[in-house]
Amino acid sequence: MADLRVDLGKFSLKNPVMTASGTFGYGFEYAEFFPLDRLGAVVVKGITVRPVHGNPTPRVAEVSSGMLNAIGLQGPGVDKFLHDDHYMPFLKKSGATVIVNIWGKSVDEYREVAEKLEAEKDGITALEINISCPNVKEGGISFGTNAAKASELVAQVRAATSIPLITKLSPTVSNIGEFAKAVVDAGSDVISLINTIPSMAIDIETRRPKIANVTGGLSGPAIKPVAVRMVYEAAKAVKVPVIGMGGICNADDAVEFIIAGASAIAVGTAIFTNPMAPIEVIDGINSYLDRKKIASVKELCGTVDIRK
Amino acid sequence: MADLRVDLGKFSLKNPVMTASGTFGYGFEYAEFFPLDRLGAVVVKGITVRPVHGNPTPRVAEVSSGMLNAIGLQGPGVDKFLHDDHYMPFLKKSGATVIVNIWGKSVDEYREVAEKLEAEKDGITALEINISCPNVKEGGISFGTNAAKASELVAQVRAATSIPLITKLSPTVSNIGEFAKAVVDAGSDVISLINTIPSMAIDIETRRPKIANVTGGLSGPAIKPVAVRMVYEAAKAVKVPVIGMGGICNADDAVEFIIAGASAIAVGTAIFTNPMAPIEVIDGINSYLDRKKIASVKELCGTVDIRK
Amino acid sequence: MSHTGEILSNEVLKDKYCRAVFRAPEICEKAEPGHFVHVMIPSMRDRILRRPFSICHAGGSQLTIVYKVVGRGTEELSRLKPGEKCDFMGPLGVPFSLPVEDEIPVIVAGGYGAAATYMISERSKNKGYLLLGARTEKDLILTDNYKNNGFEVRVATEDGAVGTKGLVTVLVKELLEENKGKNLKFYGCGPHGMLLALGELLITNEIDGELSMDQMMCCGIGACFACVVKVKDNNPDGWRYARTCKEGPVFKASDVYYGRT
Amino acid sequence: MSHTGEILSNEVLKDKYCRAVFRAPEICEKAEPGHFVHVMIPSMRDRILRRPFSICHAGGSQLTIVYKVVGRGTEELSRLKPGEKCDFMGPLGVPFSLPVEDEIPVIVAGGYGAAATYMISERSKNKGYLLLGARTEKDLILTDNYKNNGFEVRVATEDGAVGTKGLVTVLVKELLEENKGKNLKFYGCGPHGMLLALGELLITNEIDGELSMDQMMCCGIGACFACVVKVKDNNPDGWRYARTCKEGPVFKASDVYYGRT
Ligand SMILES: Cc1cc2nc3c(=O)[nH]c(=O)nc-3n(C[C@H](O)[C@H](O)[C@H](O)COP(=O)(O)OP(=O)(O)OC[C@H]3O[C@@H](n4cnc5c(N)ncnc54)[C@H](O)[C@@H]3O)c2cc1C
Ligand SMILES: Cc1cc2nc3c(=O)[nH]c(=O)nc-3n(C[C@H](O)[C@H](O)[C@H](O)COP(=O)(O)OP(=O)(O)OC[C@H]3O[C@@H](n4cnc5c(N)ncnc54)[C@H](O)[C@@H]3O)c2cc1C
Ligand SMILES: Cc1cc2nc3c(=O)[nH]c(=O)nc-3n(C[C@H](O)[C@H](O)[C@H](O)COP(=O)(O)O)c2cc1C
Ligand SMILES: Cc1cc2nc3c(=O)[nH]c(=O)nc-3n(C[C@H](O)[C@H](O)[C@H](O)COP(=O)(O)O)c2cc1C
Ligand code: FES
Ligand code: FES
Repeated sequence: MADLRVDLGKFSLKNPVMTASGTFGYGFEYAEFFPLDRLGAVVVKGITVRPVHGNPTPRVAEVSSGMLNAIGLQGPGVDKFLHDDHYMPFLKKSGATVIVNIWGKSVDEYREVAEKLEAEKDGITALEINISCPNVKEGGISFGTNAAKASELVAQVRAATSIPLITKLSPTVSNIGEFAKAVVDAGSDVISLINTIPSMAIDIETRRPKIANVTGGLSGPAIKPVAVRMVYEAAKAVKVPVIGMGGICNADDAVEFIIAGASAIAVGTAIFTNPMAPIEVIDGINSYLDRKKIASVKELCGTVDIRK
Repeated sequence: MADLRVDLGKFSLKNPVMTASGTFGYGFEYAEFFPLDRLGAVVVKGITVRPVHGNPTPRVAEVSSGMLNAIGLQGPGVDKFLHDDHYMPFLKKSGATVIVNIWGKSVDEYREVAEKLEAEKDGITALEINISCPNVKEGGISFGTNAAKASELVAQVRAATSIPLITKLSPTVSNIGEFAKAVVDAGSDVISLINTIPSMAIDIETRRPKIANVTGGLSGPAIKPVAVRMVYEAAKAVKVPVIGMGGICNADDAVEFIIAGASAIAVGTAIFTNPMAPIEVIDGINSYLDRKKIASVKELCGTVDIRK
Repeated sequence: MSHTGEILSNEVLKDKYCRAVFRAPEICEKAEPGHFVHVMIPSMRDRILRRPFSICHAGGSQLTIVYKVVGRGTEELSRLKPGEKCDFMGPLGVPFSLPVEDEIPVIVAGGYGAAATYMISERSKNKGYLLLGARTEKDLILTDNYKNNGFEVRVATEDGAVGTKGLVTVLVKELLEENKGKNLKFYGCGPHGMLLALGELLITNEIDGELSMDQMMCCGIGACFACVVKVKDNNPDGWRYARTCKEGPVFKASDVYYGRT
Repeated sequence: MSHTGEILSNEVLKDKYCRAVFRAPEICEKAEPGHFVHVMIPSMRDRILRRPFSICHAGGSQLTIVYKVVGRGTEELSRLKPGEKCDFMGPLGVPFSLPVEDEIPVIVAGGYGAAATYMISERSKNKGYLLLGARTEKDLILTDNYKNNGFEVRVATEDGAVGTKGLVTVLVKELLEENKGKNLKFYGCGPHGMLLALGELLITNEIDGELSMDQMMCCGIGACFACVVKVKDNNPDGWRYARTCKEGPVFKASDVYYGRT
């Protein structure tokens, strides 16, 4: 039994496996599959200051080795999240380590969510700032692709809360390392990546986009090689821990991200295929470490061998 | 039988189906599969001013619904290309419409290649400037992600030749529309996209990158939704014709790109799976148009229906 | 929640409709009319999502689904042979409620909807009607099975080749006319447009009913918000998006939001 | 150039090695020792590249390949049943040249290399030697078949369980010692390191030979430059990258570049 604990600076996790925001609801929905406290952390769907309807349907489409989504951050809003039985109160009871993904249409909205969470931060291990949601036109994309705006956003959220901050980066940038540096300089304790890649699919019979929102974010195995590259580049660029995600389906995929430089990883789209995937990934990482006689998952992080 | 001719501004093609540079060699290699003059155009592998060894092996790796490559532009150099029997002389004899993809490590190198091709331009229908090859560290990526540098490059090549110019864009930018505009303003007659997406895969047994070059470009069905989105955005941004590529395997895929806004398309990685793919795509586009009672492929271009 | 089901038989029922029977005792035990299963079709590999199918019949350990071949997933499903296995999640969703007392069940279905509602005809103590709408004769399925369960079957086809020419709502109107004052309990399953038309018709006639609203699904258990439809709500907009996999697929006709925004 | 081959049989040969026989008359007609076929394995779907396999035997209309199960493709290949079909490109590449006059063929092989060179033992008019290297006994294949073709088989295993303990180059040195002055024609196929060692050894002994250099392939016909190895060249660097699929896989040992840059 290898040591699976990981250290993410201001906090640590019992193992490196989290769920990717938006693919695991609020935890509640998957609690009948496995105890939530087996996970490194539960990352909940993006929380906004007010309730959000989300986008019209169809919101998802299937593509080669992946899917597109434009859910549009439907959700209850932060107040309901904090107080309604099957959101935060349920998570607290479950014993899960909770990371709250937050999202807003403006710096103010982000700050407001952070303030409300700060006020009732008991049971919240970290906030993940989603600066990269490509689906909501009013701002998501501009924070995600403009390092100056992203820095300002992170600085404001930082000022609003003492909860450890993870900034989740968009893959739609030319130089992910620079971007990672910018948000770390602005006060982010950890960075996570990648979010989905803006994409499009068209029904050739109707000539309509397969997603009502026209474009949607690509996730799943199709994006894994892009994600591994970005995690590798980001981890080289910053000293803070990196959480990697994008197409992780099994322990081998997770190990690949860890070798590339991720301290922890998240399982997303694969949960739709196999709700037990996060647990199988935890067990599989352990087996890999045992087989390779590596005592702790920390030793594996960033060990990619690039000598020519 | 629908009218398959397409108009790309300064030149036109008998049908919209080209081969993607680097996946079809110099045409020669596929001539025993089908007559090259059946294609809209043959786009040859990137031609450089001097012969290039290319990268060490492994140069390719397979991933979910795609592959990574870092060939590193191995090739004979422009002089040999123009004069050695089985390059340009062979293509001329074959009756193929020829587009020459060009690449260099500096603006000067690009310009030199263009000058040499200009001097013997008989039989060359267009040049495709590859500003986006992500594999050769000395410059490729910086033209591809810096609109000012790309503009300067295009302007210099423009000054060196009267051959129609296609600029092939990198997908690694935040705003593909702006980028497309910049190169068109600099004198590009057509734009083509997307090139491969920089990616990485690691062998978890050896912890070595699966590509000797560490990173490689992702191509194949995995990138199709990203490519369709970028073609859609680029076609909206510029008035010149757009050539779309990225994961096209069959006629349905090609039709999807055309509906998104591509005037012509290129088949790349799919040729490795099925050498007859380009021909099947031509025939399939024709069948689609006939079935839909559309007289000409031009009518289909950019007809995606995005009313909400 | 996740079970492996071995295929016992998998055959063409009619034209593009197939019937697959699986050994899946745990699911059968809990299955109610309107429940669905979320199926991993092996051999897809480049397609990662499960496919949802209503439970058509659940007897002992044998689970039956009836599916129409419409794309990659259902095509590959149709090629599976006895002995091969699928992974199932289920039974999922909010089921139909069976008729009580003197309620006469009226099932209004289109396409595979006749399979999704079939267990009502098996389990309802009162006999009733199946009003089946289809584009052509080829989309009329299970009519004999319904008849064997004592249901009267009325049919409408758009081309008029069989039954009444036109939409199934014509049959609904006729039936309402015939059965004034009777305690009809309506059940609907079929294309979205048909269900909205049915729901509005019922509401106009001050009758409630239960509609099974099928949408593209990912998770199947309420976590991803892919599968929503509009339902009434007392927020300022008057509606909210409800997840058909968790809060549905069966909704009261009176809860569905028919506004066009 | 592209042909469809129906599987006639597909069975385990030994441990992880399998033998598949296809009906592929067009390929058999042209097949020579060292040629390969480039195979689309159906049912892969999320893996898009073909897989190259040397032709082990081509008799009449029956094409045989012997393959080791090492990953997704070969695993799926091993599951194909008689009657299923694969799409083939081939025969591809530059073949071995058969021994002429009094040349004694000496085949030096590792792993599946013994399959890739097997047609030499079938078609050479002179009998000779198979020097087979393997990690363990499990990797020794086709030895009886070579013997039946009149070849003397000598074996080296790294663990010494069978034959000489050590690398196959030990056997080569012994054989050279024994056969001084004889006209030996060397053929090599196996892991890259083994081939480089063999090539250098031959050159030191002023003998030439033919080496089949296998590399990861995409197109299989010289178009993509994925599959290169270094060969000598009279450019300033002294080497260039040659495509194993088109200019090889068989190269003269004297053409291969052994420099370490
Ligand atoms: C709760 C529920 C119950 C269902 N019950 C049945 C049933 O009993 N019998 C039956 O034949 N079909 C049923 N369906 C529809 C069935 O799920 C789809 O036909 C199937 O998923 C199509 O898969 P495909 O790969 O063959 O098609 P694809 O190639 O994926 O798509 C073909 C068409 O099917 C639609 N579709 C694809 N995936 C889904 C999905 N996950 N949900 C809904 N529509 C989809 C697409 O919009 C497209 O128009 C049900 C759907 C839901 C949501
Ligand atoms: C000209 C040639 C002839 C060959 N002849 C034979 C033969 O007769 N019998 C036999 O068992 N094998 C042969 N091989 C090797 C065979 O092609 C690979 O073992 C096979 O492609 C692996 O596929 P996979 O999906 O099972 O493995 P993967 O999961 O793709 O990879 C497993 C391992 O196989 C290697 N590999 C993968 N693809 C290729 C490829 N296209 N070319 C070379 N290596 C690869 C990878 O580097 C990896 O180490 C030959 C290869 C070449 C180039
Ligand atoms: C349906 C769906 C909803 C998502 N919602 C969110 C979200 O609310 N906030 C967020 O930061 N990321 C969201 N994501 C992105 C994922 O968290 C993850 O970054 C991405 O999907 C890549 O990982 P994967 O390939 O493992 O799914 C969502 C992804 C999917 C598929
Ligand atoms: C092996 C390989 C070599 C390539 N070489 C070149 C090249 O020399 N010049 C270039 O502009 N693009 C090159 N490309 C990119 C393709 O032309 C194309 O833009 C990309 O692969 C996306 O299309 P696809 O998914 O259909 O392959 C290459 C791609 C591959 C797979
Ligand atoms: S399918 Fe995920 S919420 Fe319904
Ligand atoms: S595999 Fe393409 S050149 Fe050899």
